[in-house]
Amino acid sequence: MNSKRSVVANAGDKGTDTEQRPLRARDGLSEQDHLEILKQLYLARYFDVRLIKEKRRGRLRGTLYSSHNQEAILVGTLYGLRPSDWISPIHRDMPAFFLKDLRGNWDNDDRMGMSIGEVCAQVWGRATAPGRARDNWSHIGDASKGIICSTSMLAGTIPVAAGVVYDAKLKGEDTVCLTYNGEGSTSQGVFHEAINFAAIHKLAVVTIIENNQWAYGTPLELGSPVEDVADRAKGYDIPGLIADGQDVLDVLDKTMWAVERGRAGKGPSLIECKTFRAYGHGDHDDDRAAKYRGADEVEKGRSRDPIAVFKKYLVEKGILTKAEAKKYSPEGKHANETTDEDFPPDVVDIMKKGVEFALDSPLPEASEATKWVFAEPRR
Amino acid sequence: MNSKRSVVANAGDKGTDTEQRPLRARDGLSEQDHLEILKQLYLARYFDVRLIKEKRRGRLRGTLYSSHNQEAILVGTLYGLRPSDWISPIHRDMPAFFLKDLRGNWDNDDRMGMSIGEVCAQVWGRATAPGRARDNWSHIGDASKGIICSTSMLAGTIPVAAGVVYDAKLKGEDTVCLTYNGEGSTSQGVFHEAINFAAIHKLAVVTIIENNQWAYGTPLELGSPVEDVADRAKGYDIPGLIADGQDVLDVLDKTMWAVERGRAGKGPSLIECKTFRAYGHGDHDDDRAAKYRGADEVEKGRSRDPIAVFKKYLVEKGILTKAEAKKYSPEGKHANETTDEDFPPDVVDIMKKGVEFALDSPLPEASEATKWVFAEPRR
Amino acid sequence: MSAVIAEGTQTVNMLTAIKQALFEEMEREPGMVCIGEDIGILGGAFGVTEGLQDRFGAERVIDAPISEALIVGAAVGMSMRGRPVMAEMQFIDFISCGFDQIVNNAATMHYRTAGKVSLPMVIRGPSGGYGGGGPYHSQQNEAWFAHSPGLRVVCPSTPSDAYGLLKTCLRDNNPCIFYEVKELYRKREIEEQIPGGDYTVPLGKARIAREGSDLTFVTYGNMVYFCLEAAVKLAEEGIEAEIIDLRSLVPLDDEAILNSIKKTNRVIAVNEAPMTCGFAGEILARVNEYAFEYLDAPPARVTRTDTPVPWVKPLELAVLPSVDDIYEAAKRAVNY
Amino acid sequence: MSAVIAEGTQTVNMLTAIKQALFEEMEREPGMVCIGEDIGILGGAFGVTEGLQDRFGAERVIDAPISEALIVGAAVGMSMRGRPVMAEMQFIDFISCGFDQIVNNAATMHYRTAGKVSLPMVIRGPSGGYGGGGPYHSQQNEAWFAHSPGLRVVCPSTPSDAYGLLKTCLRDNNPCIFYEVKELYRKREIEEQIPGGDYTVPLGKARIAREGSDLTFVTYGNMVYFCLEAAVKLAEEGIEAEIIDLRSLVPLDDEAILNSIKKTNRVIAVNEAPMTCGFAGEILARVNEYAFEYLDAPPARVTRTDTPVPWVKPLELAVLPSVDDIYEAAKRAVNY
Ligand SMILES: Cc1ncc(C[n+]2csc(CCOP(=O)(O)OP(=O)(O)O)c2C)c(N)n1
Ligand SMILES: Cc1ncc(C[n+]2csc(CCOP(=O)(O)OP(=O)(O)O)c2C)c(N)n1
Ligand SMILES: [Mg+2]
Ligand SMILES: [Mg+2]
Repeated sequence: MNSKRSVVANAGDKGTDTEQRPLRARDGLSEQDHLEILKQLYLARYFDVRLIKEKRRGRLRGTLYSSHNQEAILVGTLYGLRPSDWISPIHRDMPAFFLKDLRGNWDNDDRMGMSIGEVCAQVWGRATAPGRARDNWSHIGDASKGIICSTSMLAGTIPVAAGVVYDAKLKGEDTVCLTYNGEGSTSQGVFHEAINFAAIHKLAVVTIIENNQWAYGTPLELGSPVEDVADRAKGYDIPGLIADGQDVLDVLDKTMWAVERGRAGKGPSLIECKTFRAYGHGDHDDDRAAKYRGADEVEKGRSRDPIAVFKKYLVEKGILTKAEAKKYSPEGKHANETTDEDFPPDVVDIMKKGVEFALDSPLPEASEATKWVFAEPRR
Repeated sequence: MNSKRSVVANAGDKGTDTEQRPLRARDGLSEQDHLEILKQLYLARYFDVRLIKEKRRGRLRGTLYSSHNQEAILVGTLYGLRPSDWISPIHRDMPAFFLKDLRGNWDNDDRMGMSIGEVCAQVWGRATAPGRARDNWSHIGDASKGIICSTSMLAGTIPVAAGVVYDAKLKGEDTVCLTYNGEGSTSQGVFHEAINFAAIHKLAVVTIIENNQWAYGTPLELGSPVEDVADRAKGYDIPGLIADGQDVLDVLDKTMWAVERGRAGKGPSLIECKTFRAYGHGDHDDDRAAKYRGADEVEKGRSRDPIAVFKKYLVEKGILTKAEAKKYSPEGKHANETTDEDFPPDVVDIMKKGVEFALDSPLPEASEATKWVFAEPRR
Repeated sequence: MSAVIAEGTQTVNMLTAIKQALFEEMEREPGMVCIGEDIGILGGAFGVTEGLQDRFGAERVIDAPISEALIVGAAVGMSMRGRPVMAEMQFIDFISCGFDQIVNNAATMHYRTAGKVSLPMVIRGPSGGYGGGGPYHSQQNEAWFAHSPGLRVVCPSTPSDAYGLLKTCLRDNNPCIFYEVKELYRKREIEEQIPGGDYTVPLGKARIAREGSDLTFVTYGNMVYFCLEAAVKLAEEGIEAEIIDLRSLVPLDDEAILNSIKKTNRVIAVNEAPMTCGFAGEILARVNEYAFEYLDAPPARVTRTDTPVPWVKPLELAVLPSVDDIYEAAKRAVNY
Repeated sequence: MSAVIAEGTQTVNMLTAIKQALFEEMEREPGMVCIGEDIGILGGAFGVTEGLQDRFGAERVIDAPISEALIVGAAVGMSMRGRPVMAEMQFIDFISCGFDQIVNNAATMHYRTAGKVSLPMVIRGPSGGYGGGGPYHSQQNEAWFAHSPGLRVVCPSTPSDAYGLLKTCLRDNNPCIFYEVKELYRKREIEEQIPGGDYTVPLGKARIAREGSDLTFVTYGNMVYFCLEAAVKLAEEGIEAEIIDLRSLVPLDDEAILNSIKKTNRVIAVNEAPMTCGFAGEILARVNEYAFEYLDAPPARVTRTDTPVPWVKPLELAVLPSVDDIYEAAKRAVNY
């Protein structure tokens, strides 16, 4: 089973629409924004690294679907959002839940989401988790925070996103909803039904496809006849952009283009972010993945660490000196090889506080198990 | 609700593939083939006309989904098939069940399907119907006849077609399966799942879309963001052809192109046949349809009767004289306005025998109602 | 084209009662949205939503693509932001195409968010056999949903119950599957006046459709009328059957069932769905649990055979419960 | 990488037994095809199909896209031409995404074609709770399918039953939903030798997992072991429970249930699915119908509460049946 899959190296610019691209979102970023974005990349990485280690030590239940090597997608898609915007992250997107809340100054809007403490509480299965740990890991959400609580069923949040945006539109709001999906999930029927509806009603649903080339043990070419999953967009006459998933600013540019287009009432977009899954599908799959994926493929796929790519850019732009860029260097390292010294202290500290919050939190009580099956009537 | 829908007038040639088109299938037709095709068009029309009248007189149970004005699609798609090929007609395709069995000389192959008597037995709910009338009207099939028995759930036979062709491929057979669908049905999730799979495995599934501009009471633009439903093909990088659904030879050409392509192992195609629904969705909807569709639209949509279009061609080609062409002229007439004199006597006779067979057949017995829930083990 | 009927002045059929409830709730809740196939321009396959789009506009009365999973999922998205949604299945049989979104997403959202998100949504659609619909236009598939915790499951049998329960469900904060027996839509004999005022019917309260002392029929939907007919036959023999019309299956009025059995000591559960794991079986299971000591005869059920619903009349009638089936089950119970 | 074990020479766990059956049937039926997500290159999420693609090739062991409806529909298409098909659901929970194709298409094909078309297909997948899987990796949703006429529904509890029943189902000519309790896949205590020869287990025959005279547990899957544990506790008090492991729910071995109740006069049905309209309820309903006169105590059931299965341990255990729940229900029955 050898493939000619395009990996991140070929990521380019491609869209099915012919509308002119607006100014690049990156042009509006201040120096502080750049540093904030770097910090968020570190934090996303550190969160994952820390959990991988906890998991190895047997301290966590459930499965960890590492977002290692895919962090630029999360940071880049979220950085430009407004508080009123919605998201629906899935299994590989754990950092998204708190990244939505890390305040940048993009567009002078505050954003909102969950605190890192709440997300840690979820991972550790505590009562302070957003859903009191009734479902695992990424299955959390809260309407008041603009986050759809997903089920396990892949692509299942896209119709919900369409409903959220339809609702907002009726209220005269210009809310955008970003849904996250693996390339494998684009084969689900409901993906088609929902994007079709969003296209008909010009709903600002932006479907982010993290094309990491593998869906569990199934390579792209067995899940999709098109190498560029962005081509799925053509069936609906909506833009299908390809972003370099390793380049946070390319992801930001393309996301914000689609987001602003959506806000302007022009409808949904699909953004394929080319990337590569660093480890196994979940932590339980690391050993097998080492067998079903060639070492070459893995090496090549991990060769453009998003932290390295962004740092290089910052140095070129003169925002960081070479020495500053070198100071904290988790890039290119396996999670197990990194130490806290590889990360900025404030990042380590944010996570530390999150974990502390979780560990200080009580477990849910058995007595609440039959609560909240039904809600009280509206009135 | 006014629309800029393309109606049959704009039907053109369009495909997503760049492969060269083979010789036109029509070029291989003998004079006799042409006359046979005309006969089949008459027969399809007469079958429908007769049933419309029976229905009005209250002699039939269930709903009649008229194929009036769409007959060229059925005749054109079926005329070139081989005995080993499969089809899965749906509600609006009743004549397909027996047209598959009317012997033409295309490619010197015999074809097979159901007899018109069996189909009539189905309509009249008799025990001689292929499924002993356990489900209604178009819900009949038989593996031995290469016909998938559909459920009511639209697009639900496409995955089955993929399975049929996969099975044949494994056996080294070059079977093609044609599935029939309305344009409205292309919004079902399973449509996407099945075509995606067929495209991945290069299965000879040819999806015929009868785009008659309306799905029950819903116009095309509320069911699809693309005016040319053929564009759905682009998401799978498969050919999406547009045929003039009023022109039996255009349908034949494009179908046979896709069929031969499929036989050659190059995978599935989608063929959108532009047409227009002559009456209401079903006979129960005729009165309402007259309200929700403008008279102009209906008049325009019915302005190119497939029998007239084909006759004109035959006269131009010198196969029919003008006088011969005029002799039997149901074209352009409402079913209720036609009489048996509008049809060739052999056509009337074929149908007459079919109806007789039905009426001579017994009703299924109540005692068989609980039979065939389960099959006997294979051995 | 108004569906509004002057209060309490005329008798209406069930279809009109449902239409009326929809119009009134759309009026009352300016945020409410309806979504479904052909519900707008056409006014619905059965005409339940006729005039609704004219009155409330195409944004609030959405003609959806033929995409049941989308319809349910979008209803979840809208309702999770507080907007009441009515989602129509053109026939309740097609609910299978949106099944995952219902049982795994809608049903469990409140639970999974520990009460933070509620979904005021009603999925309603025409159901039931006896009309010659065949396997895909005859289903009463309520048991699938009764077995999926987090859903209300409702099936009224009279115009005023349909009216009052639909209102209650639309004002509830939970996803609901609302079965409308299509054979009852236009049934003349059951036309009635809708009580005036802001009439609603509570969930989880059964209705005594007939009082009796000798045995209890527990049923709902169209089967209420079959039981009534059987009861007339039984009465001729001096056997007085009580009929409990459950109206809502989830929540279920266990108390009404228990009270009746205390009196009659015999119970027959009737549903038109297949036997195995159907709701009639659930009634029997519960009766065992809380009324065993009051039983003078084995609790029994009358249901469809475990087959699809065939199209042709003699077969359709052979698999669906008949008045005779019910009558005979009752006789067996009484003669036990 | 062969899964083939020397006949009858070693004990195997349930997962190996199932794998073995698959290998042997693929060998025996050169036409047989397997289709599912990640079953080929990966060898399945749980490794059930490990080595299968190496041995039989990618054409017969298909790595499908994440498209459950396609998987089922394609299996229908292949099997309607006589080809036996095993379709895997990665977790049985995801079967909801292929629901329509199962209940409306596969289940009824034989019926609708008046016996002309048969579908030799088995849909199998890992099921059940107690593993901390949360709402979407813990389901035992067999009742949905037991309520959908035309499907075999099977759930074995021992390696040799899994082996013998999977073979029977693959050789049957009907669509089958085959539940593999994942908590039993690698359970050491239940490892056993697979009988030699062409060993199969018939459908519709229950297994007596324990003989007893005082009450009958009717159950299947993982609950068999919970009942066994409860039986040990009960035995300490001199109460001897008989345990009927149904193995196949459709068809059901009513006779075995009846015979046991004739002896014990008390019955407790146990399933780990939600209570309402679950299979335990179905057992109670049937018991009423054919064993009422033998009952000395109300038939009872022990089930999951009518909730999803929550993730965190204390909550998960609170909603699922426990050995204590079963023990107490038995005591109540005995002390009635
Ligand atoms: C409907 C459904 N089917 C199957 C699964 C099991 N499953 C979980 S993740 C996964 C692979 C997903 O691949 P992809 O969408 O590419 O995302 P990635 O894990 O690569 O980020 C599968 C098959 C599921 N969650 N939902
Ligand atoms: C899954 C599903 N949903 C809804 C229906 C009800 N229904 C039957 S035909 C129809 C309209 C079909 O329109 P189209 O596909 O364009 O075919 P046409 O009738 O125009 O030929 C609808 C909604 C159905 N049969 N199946
Ligand atoms: Mg992937
Ligand atoms: Mg149409």
